[in-house]
Amino acid sequence: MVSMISQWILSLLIFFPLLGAVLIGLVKDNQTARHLAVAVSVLELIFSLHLVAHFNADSAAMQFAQDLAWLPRGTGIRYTVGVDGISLLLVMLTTVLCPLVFVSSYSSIESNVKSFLALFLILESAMIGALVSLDLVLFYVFWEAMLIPMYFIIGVWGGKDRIYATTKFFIYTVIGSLLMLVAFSYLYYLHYQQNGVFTTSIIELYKTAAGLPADTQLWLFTATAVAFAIKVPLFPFHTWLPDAHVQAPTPGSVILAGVLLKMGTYGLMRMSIPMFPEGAHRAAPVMLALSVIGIVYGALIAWRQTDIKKLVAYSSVSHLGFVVAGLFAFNELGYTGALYQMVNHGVSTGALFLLIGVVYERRHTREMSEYGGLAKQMPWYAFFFLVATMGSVALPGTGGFIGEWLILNGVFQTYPAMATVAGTGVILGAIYMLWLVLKVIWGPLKNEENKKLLDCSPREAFVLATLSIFVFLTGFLSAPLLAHTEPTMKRLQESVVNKAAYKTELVIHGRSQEPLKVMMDH
Amino acid sequence: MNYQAMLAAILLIPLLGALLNGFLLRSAPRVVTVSVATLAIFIPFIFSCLLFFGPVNAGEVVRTDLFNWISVPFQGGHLDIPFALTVDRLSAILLLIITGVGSLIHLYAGEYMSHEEGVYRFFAYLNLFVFSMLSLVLGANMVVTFLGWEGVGVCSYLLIGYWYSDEANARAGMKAFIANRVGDLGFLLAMFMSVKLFGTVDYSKIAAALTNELAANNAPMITAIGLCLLLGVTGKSAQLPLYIWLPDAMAGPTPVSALIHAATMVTSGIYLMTRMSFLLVHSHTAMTTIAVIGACTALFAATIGLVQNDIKKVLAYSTVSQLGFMVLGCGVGAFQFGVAHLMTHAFFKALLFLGAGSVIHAMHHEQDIRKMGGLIKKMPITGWTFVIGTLAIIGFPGLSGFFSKDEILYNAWTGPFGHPLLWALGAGAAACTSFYMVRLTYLVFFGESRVEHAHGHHGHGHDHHHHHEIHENPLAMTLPLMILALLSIVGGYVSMPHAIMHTLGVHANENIITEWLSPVLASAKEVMSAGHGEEGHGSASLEWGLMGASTLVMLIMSGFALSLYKVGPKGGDSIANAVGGLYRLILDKWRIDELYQGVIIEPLKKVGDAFFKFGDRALIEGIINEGPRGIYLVTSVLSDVQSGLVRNYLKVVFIAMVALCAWILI
Amino acid sequence: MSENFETMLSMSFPPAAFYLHAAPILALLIGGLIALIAGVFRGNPDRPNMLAYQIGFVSCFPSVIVPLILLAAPGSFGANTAQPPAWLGSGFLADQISQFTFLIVGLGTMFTLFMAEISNAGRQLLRPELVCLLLFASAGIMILASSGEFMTFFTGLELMSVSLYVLVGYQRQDTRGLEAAVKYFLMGATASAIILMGMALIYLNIGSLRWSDLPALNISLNNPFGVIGLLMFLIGLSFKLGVAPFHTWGPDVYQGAHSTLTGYMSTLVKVGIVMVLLRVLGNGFAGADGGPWVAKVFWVLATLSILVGSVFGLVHNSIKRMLAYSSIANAGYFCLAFATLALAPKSAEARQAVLAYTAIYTILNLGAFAILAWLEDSSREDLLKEELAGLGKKAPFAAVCLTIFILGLAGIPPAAGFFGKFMLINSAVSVGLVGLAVVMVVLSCISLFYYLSLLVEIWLKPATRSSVNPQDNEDARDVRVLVGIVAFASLLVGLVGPRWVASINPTFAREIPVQSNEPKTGDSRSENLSPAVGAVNPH
Amino acid sequence: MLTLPELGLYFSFLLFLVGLAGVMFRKNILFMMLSVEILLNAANLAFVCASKLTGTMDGQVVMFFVMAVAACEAAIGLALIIALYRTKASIEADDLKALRG
Repeated sequence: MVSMISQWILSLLIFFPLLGAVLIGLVKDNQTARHLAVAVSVLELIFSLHLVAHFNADSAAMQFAQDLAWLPRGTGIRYTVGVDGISLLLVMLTTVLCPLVFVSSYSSIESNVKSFLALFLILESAMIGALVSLDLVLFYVFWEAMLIPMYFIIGVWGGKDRIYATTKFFIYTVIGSLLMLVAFSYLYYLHYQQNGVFTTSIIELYKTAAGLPADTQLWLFTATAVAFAIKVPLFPFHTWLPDAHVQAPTPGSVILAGVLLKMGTYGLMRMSIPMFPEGAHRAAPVMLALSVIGIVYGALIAWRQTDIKKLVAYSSVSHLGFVVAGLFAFNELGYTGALYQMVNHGVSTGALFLLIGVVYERRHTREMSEYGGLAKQMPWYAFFFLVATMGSVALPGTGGFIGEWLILNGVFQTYPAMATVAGTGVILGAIYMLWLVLKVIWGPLKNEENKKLLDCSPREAFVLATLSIFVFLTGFLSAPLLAHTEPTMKRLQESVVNKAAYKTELVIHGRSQEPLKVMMDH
Repeated sequence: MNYQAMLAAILLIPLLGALLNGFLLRSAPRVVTVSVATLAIFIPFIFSCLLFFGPVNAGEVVRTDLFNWISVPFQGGHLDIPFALTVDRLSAILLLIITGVGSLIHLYAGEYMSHEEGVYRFFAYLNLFVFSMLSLVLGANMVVTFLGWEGVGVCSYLLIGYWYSDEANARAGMKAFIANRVGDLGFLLAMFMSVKLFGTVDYSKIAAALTNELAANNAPMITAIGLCLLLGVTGKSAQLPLYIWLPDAMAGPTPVSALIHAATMVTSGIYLMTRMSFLLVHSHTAMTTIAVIGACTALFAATIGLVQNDIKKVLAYSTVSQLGFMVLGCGVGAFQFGVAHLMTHAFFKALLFLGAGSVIHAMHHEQDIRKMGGLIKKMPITGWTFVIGTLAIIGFPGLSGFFSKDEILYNAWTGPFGHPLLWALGAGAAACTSFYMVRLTYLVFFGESRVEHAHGHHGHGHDHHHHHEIHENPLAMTLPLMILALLSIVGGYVSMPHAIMHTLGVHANENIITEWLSPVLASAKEVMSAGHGEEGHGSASLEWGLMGASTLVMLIMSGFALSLYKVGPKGGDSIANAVGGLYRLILDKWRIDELYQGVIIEPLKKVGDAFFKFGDRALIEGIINEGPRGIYLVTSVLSDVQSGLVRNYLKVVFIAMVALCAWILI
Repeated sequence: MSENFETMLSMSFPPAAFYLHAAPILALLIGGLIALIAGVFRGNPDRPNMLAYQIGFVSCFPSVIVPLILLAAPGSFGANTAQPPAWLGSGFLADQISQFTFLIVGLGTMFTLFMAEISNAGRQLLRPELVCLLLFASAGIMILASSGEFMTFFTGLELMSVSLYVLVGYQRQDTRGLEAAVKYFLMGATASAIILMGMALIYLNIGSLRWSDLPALNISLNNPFGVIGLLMFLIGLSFKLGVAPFHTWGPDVYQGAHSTLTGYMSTLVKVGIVMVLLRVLGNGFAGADGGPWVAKVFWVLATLSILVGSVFGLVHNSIKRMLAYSSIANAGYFCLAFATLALAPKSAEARQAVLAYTAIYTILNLGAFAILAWLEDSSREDLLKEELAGLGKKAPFAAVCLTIFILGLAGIPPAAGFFGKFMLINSAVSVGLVGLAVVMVVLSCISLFYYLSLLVEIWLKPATRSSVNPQDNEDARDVRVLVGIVAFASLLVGLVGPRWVASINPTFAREIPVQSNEPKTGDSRSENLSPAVGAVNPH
Repeated sequence: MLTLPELGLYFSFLLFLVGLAGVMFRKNILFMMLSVEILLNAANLAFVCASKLTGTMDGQVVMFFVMAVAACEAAIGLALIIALYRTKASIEADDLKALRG
């Protein structure tokens, strides 16, 4: 039974939200639809716990794998899914954030509720799909499929300049992903030339790609890395992010910051680096330089924003700069830190966007100057705000600290000067976040309108409290969490250091199989 | 007895107290809140005593690994960072100070904050602070220490901004946090370097790995670690150039100033340096820099203290100055006296702050010493204990400050990294200290009363039943004063100079503190003596001479201050007028804040604006937006080619056909 | 050498299998005549004629049923799958490519007829002549796609073209339609002449009209007649396909014709032309430097098409015109496959990619134009972009379907278009045309702007006074059902469709079999990739 | 020395160019249509000459087909011109510019 579940669990996780979306289409009443969405996402969370419970933490293999025929056999394009240490944490992050987002959307989304919920469930489906795909084409399909719901979420439920923002978001992302598509396509044929078999299996292509000449690797790396860098977003591809965040409705911002941005770094970690280790080595100084510039640049700009959401958006640019820097440190500290930081950023920035949403719903403004002294009127709100801030500034005891510490430590081992410059991001991060807190939470309660504000409702408090608990849990439970990723990180390091192929295999309910053999069997 | 569990309990009970007060007891009566908070510190104090006099006294090191905190593969092996606590002779001293002085201050604060609403928040923060401070001190590796290091920063941030309704307070908190963060970066980098060099951040493992050979081969790295640690120290222990936050931190409630900004948090830099002494002593550059920074800070802050009129500001600059002494002590290699001064300073500075708090409390938040005077008659306990504190800090012979400060000054001259110039700077600072402390004490407690009877409302949720009569505070506030006064008198005997020891006929090789800390400092000593021949190029006569000189200076400056200010606060005006510009400069704290604002903050803001305007908006957005717009414009023009005329269409076809043929064939 | 002609004469009565394989064409031709005759005897010639419509509809049945049978059971009726049969010399190639085209054209014709029937404006058109012309045009397309030599090809081309000239100008009162018809006629006839001249020159070179003799055509640069002949032939076909810079007629004609017909023209007509190019290029030519220059030509054409299609679409407000430019851009994608075929005529990837993209593109474009026609029904001809504002609220179902089609045309997965484009790009990359693939992909980003601008109007803008108000009547329900089916099909094709297309044997009749994509034993198929020029004896 | 079929071939090229010039430069639709006929006839001539040059009959058969097709085209073209003339009272090609851009 368990092995049966293990075999189908990923497909279930991918398609269950889609089913939910269909069900929501059948429901008449908005409130019922909301409950239904929450129920679906909670069930999804429960399903995903199966992954945690049965994940073999000693293995770097792709577990819970499923490998089915999809496109014509000769094309080698298959429906292959599986999770390893990298994707496990991110899948869990997704399934944890989604129910919270649905709960928060009770008050933030008033119009077209059903469409919103359905789109969001489709988005969840696509996100999980992208995280577990082990086939380039499948990955690409999910990757682009994430785009469409988000396009509408920003475009329909967004703020004043939503159309500009969402179009920009869409076009930015598509330009990048098309480049990635060409790179994949080229790789696909290179594999065919070498082996006489077509395949888009990521696991197989690891072997081919790592053996390519350095120049080819560099080109392919660049094409894929640009696509992912846009999604991250890495300086100088970041300008879509502030617009998208500012215009997106609260749930959209949360999931954008919480999961969608991580897709970029996940892509770098899953594709660009292990596939083209030689190319990655050559590009590493540039990528590091860009991420370090991004850290400082994003932080300085964030400091000077007057729009709360924009501030947090630019802070994401800075934080994600850390993640990318960690990836290109080329040691386990960096990778682990980067992966961990993805999770932490999702939690703390997600919380911040929810917090912004709470006051935005009450006051309909995001100007810092409109607020001030909220601690007096909304003590719980202030508390949650502080917790999220502390998570964001990477205070020891929060997960952010462990992430940033590992990243900076990792970068320092290879590029001490870069790490030192990046380290100033820690100071600047404190400056802009505390500036935000100063202007919003502390100070006198001057504005008359703020004197009538209600503190967090139980529903809001529940969501925020959950995230706050996660902020600290990740700060102390990092060892058990990271234990799941350890073998994967080691493999990654072996592959990158030796500039050799990244080796992994599918584990299909208990037995491990070479994907090629599976292909022949079918 | 299970000392490991006890160790864990010492750390966790304050955390429990904080959580209880912060969440469960939000609406509990004040007395419950205060009792819970005080007990949460007092119980660990008892445990600390047990530890101190039990295994630590016996020379054992108690260590407990609570859980595996960070564990990542690294360079083929593993970088394991357990959440480990350890108590040795160094941390035991701090443990006692933190929990002991902490308990007294909690007791005091319960009364001091009696007019505030919602004190649960205050006590939750305070307990959380103690938790952080304990993890700083007890951490067996740098990361746990760093948890405490930043944790105390946050608590300090929250407590400075406790009265957040005044934006200035919140700003002061923010300033403290950010200045600390700058230092924290140094600490972080030091950690990364030790990971690079030793593959671990555990103090004992680093100590074991650091051989003379390794140090010689990696001299630049060792120096870099030392300097980065120093950066951390300048942040947390308010040294030049990052000291600027500490005076502003006085915006917090006075018990906070006593506990955090005098007795414990600010001294964590000294703790850290002593903890890492085995490494620091390998680098002459780092040690010298530390000493110079310490000496300069001591003098620099003392000069500012000379002219301040706010009772807490004077004490704040005094704290900076005293911390400078401690750093100087560490820098010249006399770590044990740095720690000794840390301890005595914790006693007398906490005493002074609490005394000041007592005055402020009685005066309804009046802090200007020009509006005080003659208070000793109305508040005898506060007054006399304050006088004891003053005598201790200025180094009146026999009191604690005298011993610890003189040992530092003596070592500044003769220590392994000492230099007479350092002594001169220190002595200058000591002279200033005598002046401003006597000035302060005299203006507050003696002479004519200048108390105004109409007070403005100093909000802060203060209730409004006016005590027109200034009177002594209740026992909960005076008891801590008395205990601390006692400690300020006797605390210094642990670091009795050799010369005096010999005179008194104490037959011990070393004074108590040196003896006590010898296991901690053994390797450092070894390195220092290897590097500098026989330790101590001083002699008993030099020691006596220096002692005499500083006592003389102290007496002269005290007398000078008394003679100036016996006419009241205007006494110094003649001198002030004589050196007008300089006076105003010092009164404005050398305008260092303005300098930073102008040289760092504002330019950074401008850079941020420029990045936003020119980088994001103009350049990147320009390309992003104008690109498509350009295409659109060009297309609008080009689409006129599609003129609608068949003839033209056919011409296009023909031309294209000819062009293609020509291209292929030619 | 004139074996073709002689065999044609000697085989005056082809076997029964021929009639089965050619039943779609014959049914359409006969049906068209019957519809015309029925119109003569019944009713007012100026009013919609349901009988003709029904006749037309029924005539399409064979073109759906027969190919389905033949594709599903390739071995039935004694057909040899490895070497498909051909009759009438090479005039009718009964291979699976033909059957595939018959199926698409048959379904497309039915769809067009149906769409005409359920829209008001369409019913106005629905007279016997229209049905007749439509069926004839479809028959022409089928003849085009199944011919294996120049003469049948030209007959089919003209049958199609002449019918279309009339169809475009069919609304006699509408000056725009007439203008479009005249333009189409003048330019189309010129293009036919260019094709003809090209044919003559090729014939001069090889002395045969059969395409299976094309491998004897020396197109190396020292033989200018061969080069110019082939070039003229290809240019003429590019013109009919609407490839830039020979696209100039396209936007005007598409805009002038009724949307139902525009949908037909922009899809099925292209299907026929594409198949011709596939068959011509798939034979390969002689001459050492032959393949590369043909590929170069298509390189340029592809780039120009995608550029023109993407860029010029930006500035227009007329949806039809925008879709016209979109179809030019898509024609550019076809050129990607043609460039591949020029280098590797036997490339199974390229052939399958062409087939798959044909099917997908037809579905998407027909669907989009159907919705457009329906919307125009309740508003006016030639809708502007702004008039779609708020459609998402007013007609959510149609809006969702239109969104699927638009995303498909833009090539965003999981809508169908992605897989078509993916296969095309793959095939191009497989012969080393990486640069072209990058250019195509990058330039097609520009077209995203206008595709997105449509989505913006539909979903993100509130309705204005000028925006369309689709009627909700019985017709609307029919439209919903029909378009819904198409949208679903496009999604289905997007997810599993290429699987089916790839099962089609892309071998031409009268050709050495091309090994299909199915790896029998995982063997290497590298011989398919090598240009097949060597397999042909030079003239 | 060119043989007759070769001469005919080159003449057909000339005719083709004339036809092309006609469709490009004439403004009257009727004349444009006539130019198209010239184009088709040029191709016809080319086919016949090619038939002679290659010694096959296929080209001549094509010629007959093309003549038939040309007749159809002419019929359609004239019908369109008449319809156009009825609605616009003009058969100038330059008047057809409602559809553009």
